[in-house]
Amino acid sequence: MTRLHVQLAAMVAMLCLAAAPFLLPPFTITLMNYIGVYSLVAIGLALLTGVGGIVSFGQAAFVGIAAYATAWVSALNGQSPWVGLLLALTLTCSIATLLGLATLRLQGHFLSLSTVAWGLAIGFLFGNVEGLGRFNGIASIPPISFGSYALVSSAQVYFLIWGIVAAVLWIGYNLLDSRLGRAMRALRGGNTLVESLGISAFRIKLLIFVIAAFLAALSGWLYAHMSRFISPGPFDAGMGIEYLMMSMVGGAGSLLGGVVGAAIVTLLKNSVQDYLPLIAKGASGQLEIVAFSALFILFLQWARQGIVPFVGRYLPKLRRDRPQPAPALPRRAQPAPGELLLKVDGAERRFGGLVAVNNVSFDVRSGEILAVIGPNGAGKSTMFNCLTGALRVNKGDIVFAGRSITREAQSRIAKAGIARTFQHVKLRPRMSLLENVMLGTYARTRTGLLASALRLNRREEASAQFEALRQLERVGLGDKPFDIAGNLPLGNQRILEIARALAADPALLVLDEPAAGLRRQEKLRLAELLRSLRNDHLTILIVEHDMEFVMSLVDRIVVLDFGSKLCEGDPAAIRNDERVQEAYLGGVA
Amino acid sequence: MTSDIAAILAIDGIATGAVYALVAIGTVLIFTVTRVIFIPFGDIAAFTALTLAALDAKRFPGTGTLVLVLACLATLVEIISLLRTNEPRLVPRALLLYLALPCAIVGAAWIVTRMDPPLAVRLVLALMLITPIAPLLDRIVFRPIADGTVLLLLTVSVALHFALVGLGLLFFGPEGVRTEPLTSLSTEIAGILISGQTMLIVIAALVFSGLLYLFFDFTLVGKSLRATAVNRTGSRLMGIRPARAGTIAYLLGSLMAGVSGILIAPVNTVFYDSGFLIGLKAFVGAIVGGLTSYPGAAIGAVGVGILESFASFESSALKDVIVFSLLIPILIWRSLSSLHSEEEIEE
Amino acid sequence: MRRTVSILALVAGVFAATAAQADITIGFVTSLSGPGASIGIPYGRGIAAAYEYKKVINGETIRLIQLDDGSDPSAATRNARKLVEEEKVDLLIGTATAPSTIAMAAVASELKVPMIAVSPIGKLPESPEQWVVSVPQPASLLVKIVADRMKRDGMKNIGYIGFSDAWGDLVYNGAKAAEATDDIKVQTNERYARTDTSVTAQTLKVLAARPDAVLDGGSGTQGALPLLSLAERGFKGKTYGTVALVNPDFVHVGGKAAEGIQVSAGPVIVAEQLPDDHFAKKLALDFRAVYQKTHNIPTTDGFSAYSFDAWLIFANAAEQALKTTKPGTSAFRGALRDAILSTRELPGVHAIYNFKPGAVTGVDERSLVIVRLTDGAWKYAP
Amino acid sequence: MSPMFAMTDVTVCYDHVEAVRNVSLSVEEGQIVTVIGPNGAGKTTLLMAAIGLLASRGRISFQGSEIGRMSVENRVERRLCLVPEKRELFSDMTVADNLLLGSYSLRDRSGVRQALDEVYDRFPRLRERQRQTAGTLSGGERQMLALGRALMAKPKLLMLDEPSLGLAPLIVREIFRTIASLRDLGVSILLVEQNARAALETADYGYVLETGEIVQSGPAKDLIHDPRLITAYLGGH
Repeated sequence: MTRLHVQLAAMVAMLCLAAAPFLLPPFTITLMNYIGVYSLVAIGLALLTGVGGIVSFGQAAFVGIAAYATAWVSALNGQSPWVGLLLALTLTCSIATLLGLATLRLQGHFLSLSTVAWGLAIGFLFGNVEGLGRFNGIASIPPISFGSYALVSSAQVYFLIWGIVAAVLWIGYNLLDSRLGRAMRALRGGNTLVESLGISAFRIKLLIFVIAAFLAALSGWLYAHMSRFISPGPFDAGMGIEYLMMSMVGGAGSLLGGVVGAAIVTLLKNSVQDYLPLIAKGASGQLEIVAFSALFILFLQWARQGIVPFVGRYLPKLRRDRPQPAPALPRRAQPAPGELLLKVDGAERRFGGLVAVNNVSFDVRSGEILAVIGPNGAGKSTMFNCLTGALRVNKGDIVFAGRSITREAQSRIAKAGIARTFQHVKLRPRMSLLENVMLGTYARTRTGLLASALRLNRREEASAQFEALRQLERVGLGDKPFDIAGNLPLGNQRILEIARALAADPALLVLDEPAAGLRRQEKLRLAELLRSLRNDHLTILIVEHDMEFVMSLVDRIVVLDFGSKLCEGDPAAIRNDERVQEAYLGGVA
Repeated sequence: MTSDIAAILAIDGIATGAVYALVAIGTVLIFTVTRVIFIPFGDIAAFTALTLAALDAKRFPGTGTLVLVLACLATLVEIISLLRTNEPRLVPRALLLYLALPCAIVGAAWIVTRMDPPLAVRLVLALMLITPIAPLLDRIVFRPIADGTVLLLLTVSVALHFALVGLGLLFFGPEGVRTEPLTSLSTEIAGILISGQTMLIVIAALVFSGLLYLFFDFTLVGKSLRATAVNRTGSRLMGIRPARAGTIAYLLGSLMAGVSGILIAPVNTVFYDSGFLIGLKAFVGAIVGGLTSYPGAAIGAVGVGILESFASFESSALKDVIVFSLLIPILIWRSLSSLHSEEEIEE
Repeated sequence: MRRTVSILALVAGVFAATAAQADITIGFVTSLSGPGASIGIPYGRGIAAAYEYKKVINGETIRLIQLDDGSDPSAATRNARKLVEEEKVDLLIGTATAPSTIAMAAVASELKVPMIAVSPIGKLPESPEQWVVSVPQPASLLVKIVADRMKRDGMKNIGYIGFSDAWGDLVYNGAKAAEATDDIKVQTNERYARTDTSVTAQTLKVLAARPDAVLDGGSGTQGALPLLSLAERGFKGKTYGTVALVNPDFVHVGGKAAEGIQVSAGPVIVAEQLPDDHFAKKLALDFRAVYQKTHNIPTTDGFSAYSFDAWLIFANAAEQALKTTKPGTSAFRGALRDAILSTRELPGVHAIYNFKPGAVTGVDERSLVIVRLTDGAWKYAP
Repeated sequence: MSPMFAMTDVTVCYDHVEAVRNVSLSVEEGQIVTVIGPNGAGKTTLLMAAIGLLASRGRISFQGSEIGRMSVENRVERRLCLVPEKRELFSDMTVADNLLLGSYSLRDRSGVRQALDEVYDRFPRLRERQRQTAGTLSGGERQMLALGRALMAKPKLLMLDEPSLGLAPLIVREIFRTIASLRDLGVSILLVEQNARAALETADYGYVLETGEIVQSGPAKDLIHDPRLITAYLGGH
């Protein structure tokens, strides 16, 4: 399957949609309107939950804010629904921004729970605010109109709703296929990963949160003018959960899944209502919700990934062309060889009473490979995390390329030119090798939200793709750039992390146990690669246990023990140091 | 607000909070052992009250039918899974545990309802009828997806709640019930009248949380439950069966929810759908304890009760808005205080 | 997306096939689940009894389709559209909660189908023509009658405590409106949710206002909660309420605390105690009999009777409309609407109905009597 | 006499891929048997199948009975224990509780107290840290705890998955010393290791697993001098 096929399929789908009102009975069109309106929220959730990993139970509240805003403007104050749209979008997005600022730093399921909290609180609010019709709601909301042409009937609103849905899908897929989209897709890999690529995880989360709220607002605006009556009910916690169900049924993470999920849930509810009375006469009303919930539970038990990913497995793979040469991305001015690049001065880090790093100082000079070794628990990883900003030192100073990074955020340190790999490999297993490496180019590219959404980023994308391919080739993984990263053996995953780090064009490469779990031959190849990088004047800082690997590769070694620096010197000196022998090597090496 | 009113509100809040606390402790228990945020505990509590009311009215409670239906489903699911793993020799055991045992309880209830039993017997019967529900639901709904993410489990749990509300309406009808008070005693402390029922609620909450604490810290079974919570694979390698640990947790949790249902039934009208808000507020309390600490959950739940009591005095219409809005600062505080331990794990 | 469309086409095909040909088709929506269920279920039973009471009009059989809206206005809207667009109903009747009823009414006006609302809807949807009428006594009238009684009983300061939902709003607004004419003063506006476990705080605030009497704006069983709480705190004043409280579980749960409460209610509630010359007596007894026959339980609430009256109004109008038009056509719907809007002095079990264009309700003070709860039973208190 | 533990023609599928194919191996009473091989050869998969965490085809017998279809818990009750590569400790619980839970599968609780003391004597560091939670331990201490916890179950056959992974050379030596001393207590051991040299130096018998299949086997002292193995895994010093 090629791009052309996909475009063709989209065209056919659009045509079918456009023809629907002329072929299908009116109630089906009414149902499709609901599906379209719900889809918008579900697409937002697919982005927020499936892509970004932020599970929100509160989207119905955003829909409600927008619906009430536009109802207040148009029904109570007699303004045009278009003014209502403006207010709905600005109000919802501002509230989402405030909520996001307050809650998006929360960890794990605390974040989801906070969405339950504000979802419920806002939901209860609708019925209790004076001037919004309280529990009776607001009636007589005018229809949307273009000049004097009012969209009153189902078939008339239909085109507006599905036009918006199609546009949102197009924009959504464009966005996901941009540098911002890749950053969003990386969010589920955890803050440390995202930040290490020079991406501010918080800002990306906020962006994705506001986008989801924006889509919910759009849905709320359409809902208010479609049903022409609103009351608190459709925006309560139950509906928030239903939206989540839609996006999960369709396949969290798939935008199209949002539409499919909305369709399935809506149609399922409708057919449960139609067919249940035939089976259980008399008690059908009570059993509707039971049947619906039971079907939903069964669905989650059997197809957890959702429909679209499930169907996608049986579709032919999208064939992609190898990236073509393109203008190079801008490069960083590298420091002169031998220049002082990194200076750690009296670093100290405590966890409660435990001093993990105690008054450690060392220098790294441009163009050298420096190893940090020491027994387990000596504080190597903590030291590394302090260097890269994942942790803050309690005392001491870290200077990189002449500027103090002691208090800098992780993403800013990454941007300054420190790229790292992880002891426990942090890749996006579902993304291709190429996309994983392209993540590394985030800080070297510029395209903003609007340009990404409208697909105006093609030149820069081509450059980033070509750069990523170049780095893959450099580390020896260039032959299958579109393979899925999760399918690589562990050894190659570590190499892939190095390629990603190189794509950031770093001044200092920080490697955390790169040889762990590698076969002997692979270790030899890795050492070869690192030597060649040194020849290209890249500076490398490495933590490693394998003495053979370290001794034959590095220029200098720093030995840590119980959080303190034991000694420092060239490999030969370290090998013969008695303290090192006693604390660490135990006469093996 | 005078100090008198404040005292009355505080006592009222503590009593409500104690009810939430029992449910909150059950929620924490299930979450730690099975990673399921079991929203339907509120429903279990409400169903207990409705069951007791039916027994009081000498009617056979709908819970009986519910248990029978669930028992049949669970047996079916269990037998299918046994046949799939090629262990037909375990089928008789499954029949005994999942079918015979619940049926025996329902049968006993059916016989006893025709004999006009005293209150104590009715209480025990209500609890016995209610406790199999959650373990059976666990077998039917959660065990097939036990390895899923917390989110998947949570979503299923929410769906299950909706199903239970529907079943509740079917079995108990739309009207609410209120049962006879367990005690008519009351006492006066510092000029404030405190009903025996309120004292009973608080005492029950204290006793049950205390027993649970002892169970977890001083028995091997309790520790094995905690171990399952911390590391499933690890506990299996020790020979601990996660499914059995889950069942024990569900039984204990249902018992807690059941007791809270019995305690609220005389002081408040309970409907088939009263469970949701009870469950949610208990859940807010549980979060105060980070979903892991029992004392934390109990304190949090009582806090929610008191907050709710004062909030409804200030602005009764906005009281739920106030309660749920306050969750956000609590979450931020929890999140910040748990950040530290996450860092430590990284070494 | 293509897939979605094909599924839709399939579903649509099924729908087209099920839209059967019947004589007169009535679409009835009620809340069989959700918070409105305790009212919605009696509505459903009432309509079933009414259907038994009169199945054929002028030789035309009636087809009744019932849908559940789960107390959700969105679902009510969807149901109404489904009934009109798919089942081609001639008339809509529904539903249990005020927001859902308003939502349905908007659809009825848009699609030009007459609708008889069984819940109070306050005001008409904006529409060039009127398509909707409402059966129940408006809350303002319900409260007005109670306020008149309060005045007669010499009450001045009134405490209000009611549900934090649409019903609570309606009763409160009614009481505020009665302040002008009945010379009473509503001192508090306390609210509680139907699912609340305690109203102690609200009760304390009501008591702090030192009212002579308390007006209970709750409904059903949970309407007893403030009465219980007031009794517990030693409130000695009179209590008042509306017909929404009239159900057996309220009496059971309220016990002693609810004793003596006076509510305004439709005459059907105390059918047996009515004087023989009362317009509702015979009809109400007929209704009770047919209800007993249909459901094998006695009727005890006022809600099922609204459905019954809605049916009577429809039957009366249909007789007129059938003279000139055929069911299933837009002409019939129009004629039915005109007939409904020209209903004159039609007795029901709740009221004598007189509809006219521009007014949503068609009842007057004859539709309400005051009943008092005495020894666990509702007693006619003229 | 049949061996105490034997896998015969065992095949394990992982996502439709045969990660282990027709593997047969056996452990005699009181032996240390090692399986060496490169990363991704299927060593961990093999142990997971042996304990029952992964389903397998073929026969697995232990002390004369077929256990291939039994649940993990039933196998553990028969005193077949695994120390997995990821250790799988109860990180939020204390060292003492971790050890105590090691004895969960024992019906006879009388010897538990003594077994605990024995573990503390073997690993004095654990005694010092018995009130600390397992999550706060260093890598070496965690491995000691994992070993100690397995010993609390009084295993007849102990399976160790990469016990030296990620540990400093000094601690690696201590771990292998402990393994050797267990044999003297009569515990049979199935050891999976990447650190081939150390493993073969400790073991009696060795198997080489490559891409899911056994490609070579023999007494450990022979394998260690095999030229092919030296170039592939052992390397020069």
